[in-house]
Amino acid sequence: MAYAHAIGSTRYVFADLARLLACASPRRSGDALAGLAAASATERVAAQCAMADLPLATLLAEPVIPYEQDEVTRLIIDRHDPAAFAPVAALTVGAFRDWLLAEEDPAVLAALRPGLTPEMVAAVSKIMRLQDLVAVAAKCRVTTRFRNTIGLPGRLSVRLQPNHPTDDPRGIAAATLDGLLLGAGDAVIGVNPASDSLGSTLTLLAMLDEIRARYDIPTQTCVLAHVTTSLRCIAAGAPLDLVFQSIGGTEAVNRSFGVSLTLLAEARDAALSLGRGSIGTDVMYFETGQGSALSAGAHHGVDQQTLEARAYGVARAFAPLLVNSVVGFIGPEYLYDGKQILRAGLEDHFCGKLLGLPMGVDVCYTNHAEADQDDMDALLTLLGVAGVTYVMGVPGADDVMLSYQSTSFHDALYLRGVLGLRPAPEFEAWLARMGIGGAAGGQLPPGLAPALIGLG
Amino acid sequence: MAYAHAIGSTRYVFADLARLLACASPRRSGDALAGLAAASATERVAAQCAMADLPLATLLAEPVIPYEQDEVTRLIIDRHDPAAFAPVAALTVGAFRDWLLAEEDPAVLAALRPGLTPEMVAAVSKIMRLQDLVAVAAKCRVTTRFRNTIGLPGRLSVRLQPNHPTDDPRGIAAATLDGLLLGAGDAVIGVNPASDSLGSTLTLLAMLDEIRARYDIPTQTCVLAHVTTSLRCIAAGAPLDLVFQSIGGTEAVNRSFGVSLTLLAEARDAALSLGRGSIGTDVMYFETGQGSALSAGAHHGVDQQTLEARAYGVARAFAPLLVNSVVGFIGPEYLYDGKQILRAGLEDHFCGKLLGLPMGVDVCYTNHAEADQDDMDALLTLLGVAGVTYVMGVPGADDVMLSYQSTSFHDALYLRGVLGLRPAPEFEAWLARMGIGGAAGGQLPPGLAPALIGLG
Amino acid sequence: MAEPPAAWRNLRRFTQARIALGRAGNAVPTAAHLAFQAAHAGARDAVHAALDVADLLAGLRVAGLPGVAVTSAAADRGTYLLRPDLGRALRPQDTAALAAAPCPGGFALVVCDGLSALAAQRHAVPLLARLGPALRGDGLALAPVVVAVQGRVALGDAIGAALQAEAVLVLIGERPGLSAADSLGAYLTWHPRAGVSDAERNCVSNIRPGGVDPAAAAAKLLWLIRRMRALRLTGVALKDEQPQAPVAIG
Amino acid sequence: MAEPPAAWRNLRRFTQARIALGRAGNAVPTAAHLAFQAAHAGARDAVHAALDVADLLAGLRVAGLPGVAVTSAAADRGTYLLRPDLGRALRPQDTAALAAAPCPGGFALVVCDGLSALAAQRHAVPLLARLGPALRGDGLALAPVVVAVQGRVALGDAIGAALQAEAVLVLIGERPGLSAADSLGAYLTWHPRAGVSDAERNCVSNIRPGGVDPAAAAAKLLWLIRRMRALRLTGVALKDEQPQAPVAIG
Ligand code: B12
Ligand code: B12
Repeated sequence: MAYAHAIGSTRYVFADLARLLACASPRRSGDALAGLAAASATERVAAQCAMADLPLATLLAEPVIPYEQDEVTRLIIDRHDPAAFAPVAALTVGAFRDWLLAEEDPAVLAALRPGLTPEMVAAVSKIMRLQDLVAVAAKCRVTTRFRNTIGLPGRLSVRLQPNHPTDDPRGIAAATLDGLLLGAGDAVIGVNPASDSLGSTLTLLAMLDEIRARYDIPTQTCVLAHVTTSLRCIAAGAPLDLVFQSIGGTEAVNRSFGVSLTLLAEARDAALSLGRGSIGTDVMYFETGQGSALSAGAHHGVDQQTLEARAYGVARAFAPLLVNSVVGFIGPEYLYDGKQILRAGLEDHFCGKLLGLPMGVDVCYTNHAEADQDDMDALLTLLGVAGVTYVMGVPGADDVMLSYQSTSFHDALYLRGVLGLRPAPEFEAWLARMGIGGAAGGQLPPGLAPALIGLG
Repeated sequence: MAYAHAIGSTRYVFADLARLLACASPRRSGDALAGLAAASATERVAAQCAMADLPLATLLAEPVIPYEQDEVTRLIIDRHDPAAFAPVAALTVGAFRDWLLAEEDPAVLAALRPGLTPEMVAAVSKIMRLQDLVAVAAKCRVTTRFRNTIGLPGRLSVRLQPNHPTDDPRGIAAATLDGLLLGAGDAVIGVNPASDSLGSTLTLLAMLDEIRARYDIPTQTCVLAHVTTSLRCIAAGAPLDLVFQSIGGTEAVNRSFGVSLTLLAEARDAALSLGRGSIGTDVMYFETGQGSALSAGAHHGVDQQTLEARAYGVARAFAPLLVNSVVGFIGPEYLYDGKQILRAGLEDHFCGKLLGLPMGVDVCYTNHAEADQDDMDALLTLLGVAGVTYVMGVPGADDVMLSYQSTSFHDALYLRGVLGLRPAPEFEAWLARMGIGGAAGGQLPPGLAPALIGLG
Repeated sequence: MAEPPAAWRNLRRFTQARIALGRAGNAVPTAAHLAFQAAHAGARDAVHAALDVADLLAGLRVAGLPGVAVTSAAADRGTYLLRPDLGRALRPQDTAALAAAPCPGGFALVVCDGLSALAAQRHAVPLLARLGPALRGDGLALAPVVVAVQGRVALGDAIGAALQAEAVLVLIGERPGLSAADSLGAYLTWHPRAGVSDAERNCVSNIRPGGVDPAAAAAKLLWLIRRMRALRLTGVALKDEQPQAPVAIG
Repeated sequence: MAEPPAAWRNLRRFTQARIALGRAGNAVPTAAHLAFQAAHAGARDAVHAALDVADLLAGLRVAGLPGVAVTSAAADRGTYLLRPDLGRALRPQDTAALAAAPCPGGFALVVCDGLSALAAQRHAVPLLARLGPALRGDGLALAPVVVAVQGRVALGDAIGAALQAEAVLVLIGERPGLSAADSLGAYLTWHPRAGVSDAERNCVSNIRPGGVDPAAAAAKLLWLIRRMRALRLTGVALKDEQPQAPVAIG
């Protein structure tokens, strides 16, 4: 079906829902690359006006990718809960924005989740200003558990990301200790392995588990290998806490990542079978990012932000402990500069939270993008106000293996400092027990002696 | 004296202090227009490194504009207090940054003010990231008083800006009431007059005072006419609370504005003579903005951000109730886009606060700049975290007389909402008394009946 | 509450400002938000609209005011926006042409696109059609109206100097706003020459329907010009004391 | 504390990561902050460095590997950064040239600037000088090395297809980082053709001094290529199970 809206004497027509969603999206390089972006600012506003008038229910009735063609569409539609949807079922997208801004009870927002589809949250995000994305996300509470409690109000967790270009266990251990001493690591201690080697992955899993045990840290560890590698490690009896996987918003992009819904379910079952969580059973860790589907030629003419929301539709089917958008990581062909990264980061966080996910954001940029540390400070601070669940902690903000800049341990301290945020409660107690964050003196806390983890 | 720093095999030389300050400035169109900007990112970093190594005291010893040529330089140097400067007198600019970030006691920061010069705070701001500008400013407390208390911790005030293209008193009254009903007006109810007419200024002064009296609002009013017009109004016996004036950072730019230090002192004395403040005697309101000196050919080869800090040096000599930078107002030839406006807004706020001023920021942009509402939301939120004293409140963010976009009454509510900030205490009590902000119902609070101010 | 109570909405009749918008939480409701976005897109386009110089000259001619066209040293809109210095300078050939037909001791009139070609296009002729004859009636010698593109206010100084005029009045498009994209500003400068500061000018602003209408603006400018000639200066020392009908309020 | 205690600083010997930086309040101290800024300026320049194709071809020749040069459909760096689709496509004349001298069933080698010309310039020849002879020893027919500018990983698919090769190895410059601007990636693809997905490739990354040195990378790739030929596939189904020396920790 076609949609239209007139501005002044010009009537703008949008051939179908996908086209309308794309034209209503704030400007970004990826949609231009895909040939989907609005041609002018006025056309964009026209699309936003048409979008505002669209009944929310249409987004359920007219899937942007056909049910028959795509298992992600099927997942979204099959799991939609009409009873939960009822409170907003009669609203237009524009009225839904007003409703979200006016609603003050987090419980009401939470109850809505099973009734919302990714397309609905993407649509409403497109007619929101940054401040709307912040204000509504700040009202969403999502809490998850494995060995600690993530996502409580007033808390900010940090993924400790101690990567090393050769996966050297001592290098990774040193960076891990650095992060712990700066209060990071309550979301997860998670290493991106440089190599895809099974042997090296097993070594890292054992080493991380040993650090955690030696220092007695109430957190979880993860090696962010491909899910098939993680399955092999589980089979080999490795001490694996969380299964990681990059996912996207279409069946085809997931195929290009070598995964499917079936494979993810299998991996989750395998991880659950290990029973390693002490206070919870949220065992999955997902990463997403606008642009991946287009890059894989798997976007079906749908804009990248709507597809990103669909990736959250995938994630929420697997009760993840952590989800994050790697927003500035994929490159300038999808998000050109600091402005586009900032907007996308807040959209992603908003969409994920509204759908009920424990959303973190990798506040980051690459050196081929038009962005810098100031842009990151802006996004980081805005996300803090929006109640982001966790951010990355990379030594000095420079990932020496992935070659991009993310947030540092210090950045997380800044954010906790200016906004009065605290770590996950179990981790906070551990930090206090270890004597981290108190008067520093000239000594490391004895409980964190480097020798304990083989860094004599 | 020349300054230099090598990066890799290239040695970058900066002919003098003004050149060093300019090259160390983050990129902005105005410095490029003036021919003062660093030629490359690497040259900029080299200047920042040389700046970091510079003793703070050099910035006092080597004025960027000669003492003999400029009354602003004389003001800065004559009022410098070496005793207050002592705690940081031995530091370099780089060490001063570290000191500012580490110091946790607001009283220590406040005690330093008379020892700091505008050039010192400008210099250190140039080697700071956005997060540093936020974190340090958030530790500065500046409180001022006239009929209420502005700048207390945890508070955010709003200038109500009810402009009208023909200065129509009823139009202005209607916009004022709109703002009051949305909780704005505790910083000042301040009208920019469209015309420079003495008669019209007198009319507006009388009308604003009447609204204030009828509704019994604990706030102050202002017509932002030229200081010479305000002097005429005082002489004519008008009920004038605050004297407004645009100021800049050199004697010559002030001359182009038709003002001098002597004239400002005279105006302050005249306003004080009226004795209208109920709880305080802070009677001056100043506006500033990067680029004005360059525009007037009055910049002496000094970069616009350093000159902006010097404008604060002027302001603080007159114990103002309010100061604000109109950061995005002057135009893209000085601050090109959202990114440059964002950075400059936080620099201005930081410099003003560190020097002890009650800094507000006009979070705004013009339609010939590359900026939009999202950029404003970002700056507004960051300023909120940085503890901005006040922001503007313009109906629907659209100033129908000045033709630019500033923050709306709603924007201020957003910021108070997400950060838990409250209005000035006296005004907060008045809002409660009037029944504003409570359950709205279908009625206006009777104490605010439009008929009371002639809008029957 | 999305919609405010009627007594609040009724305030809208007093001003075009965006008042009584209602609330969605703390935010502006969707309809008002999108109306704002549309206005922003329109205002951005208005900045880039070009002045139809021929049409303007024709209009002036009809009003009995001959005109000549010049271009500032800013070659295009992109340059104009970033280089106010160029927008204040005449191209050498234009300086020469103006200097070749001076109007010593006369009064120079300039119409300039500034930031809104629309404003100059719409309101300059109606204003000058009233002001021109009045000035002539006062015995002033009027130089041909100079229609300038890509100009700033201070371009009038260069023009006035080249014409050897006693004073110059620059009508210039003000920055387009969301609610009016065609607002005209008028700047009056005694003794135009290089290096005049803004403290030495007077300004009448917001000339447009809904603002100061061209007739009122012409009357105001006539008052200011007469006073200027009496005092032999413009700027902060020349105060607008034109008597006004008192407006009652309260 | 600006400087952390010695036991903390000592950790630096285990990694090049920016650890033990100390603190200024919650922030990184000035020196570390500015070092970071300088590295950022350098890395941004590295993105724009150009590949010296002639020099690279000469190096390959010395290593006994003849080469040919091609350019992707992305005409310049600006286009390259925004148009990955063009970086994955050959220009028609290059496709024709390669197809004119095919290597049916052989093994294609591609060296590509990618995001770091420096990486390709420095590490491709040392790596191929080891890998090439080993592959020949395994009996593989090597096509001439294709040196490609403005290329993406999937450009190898087009090259491999044009050459009718059984498999293709693309050595490509990885995005420059603050601590290393010359990191090389190696992507191995069985049965190259249009539409191969990344799930059907294997990758060896971080090839550089301080990362995986070219000799180790060559050994790893040799292992993967042998396994690929045994399984007749690449991608997630081909796991790197090359035995490794166990590293003790704890
Ligand atoms: C950007 C990136 C991504 C992006 C891809 C962006 C896009 N355009 O679609 C995202 C976030 C989606 C991603 C996902 C994954 N990535 Co990745 N990625 C990178 C990164 C940082 C840069 C790639 C690059 O610039 N290449 C060079 C440019 C010039 O060429 P290009 O044609 O644009 O690049 C293509 C390939 O790099 C490809 N790609 C990206 N990742 C991977 C991973 C594998 C195994 C393969 C075969 C291809 C591939 O995506 C690009 C577009 O097609 C590299 C590390 C690095 N510094 O190079 C890791 C890297 C290649 N990825 C890695 C991994 C493990 C993955 C995942 C398998 C993680 C997971 N568990 O799901 C997934 C799935 C990859 C897949 N099969 O598609 C590893 C590979 C390790 C190894 N030795 O095999 C690397 C080395 C990083 C790391 N050490 O963790 N990745
Ligand atoms: C930008 C601006 C400023 C900027 C100037 C920026 C710069 N480049 O230096 C700043 C913030 C510094 C400023 C200061 C003041 N301004 Co002012 N300003 C404007 C604004 C919004 C736009 C100007 C514009 O775009 N002009 C058109 C472009 C194309 O030409 P331009 O050559 O770039 O513009 C020049 C002039 O506009 C001049 N200028 C700016 N303000 C004023 C004021 C007066 C009285 C004069 C003669 C010239 C002048 O500055 C520009 C550079 O030289 C106008 C309102 C409007 N919408 O037009 C108000 C406006 C012109 N300013 C006004 C006023 C009152 C002032 C102040 C006197 C306020 C005060 N109490 O100190 C000061 C001092 C002015 C002076 N003598 O220099 C009034 C004039 C009222 C009147 N009828 O006289 C206006 C109409 C706004 C208002 N109603 O409040 N202003």
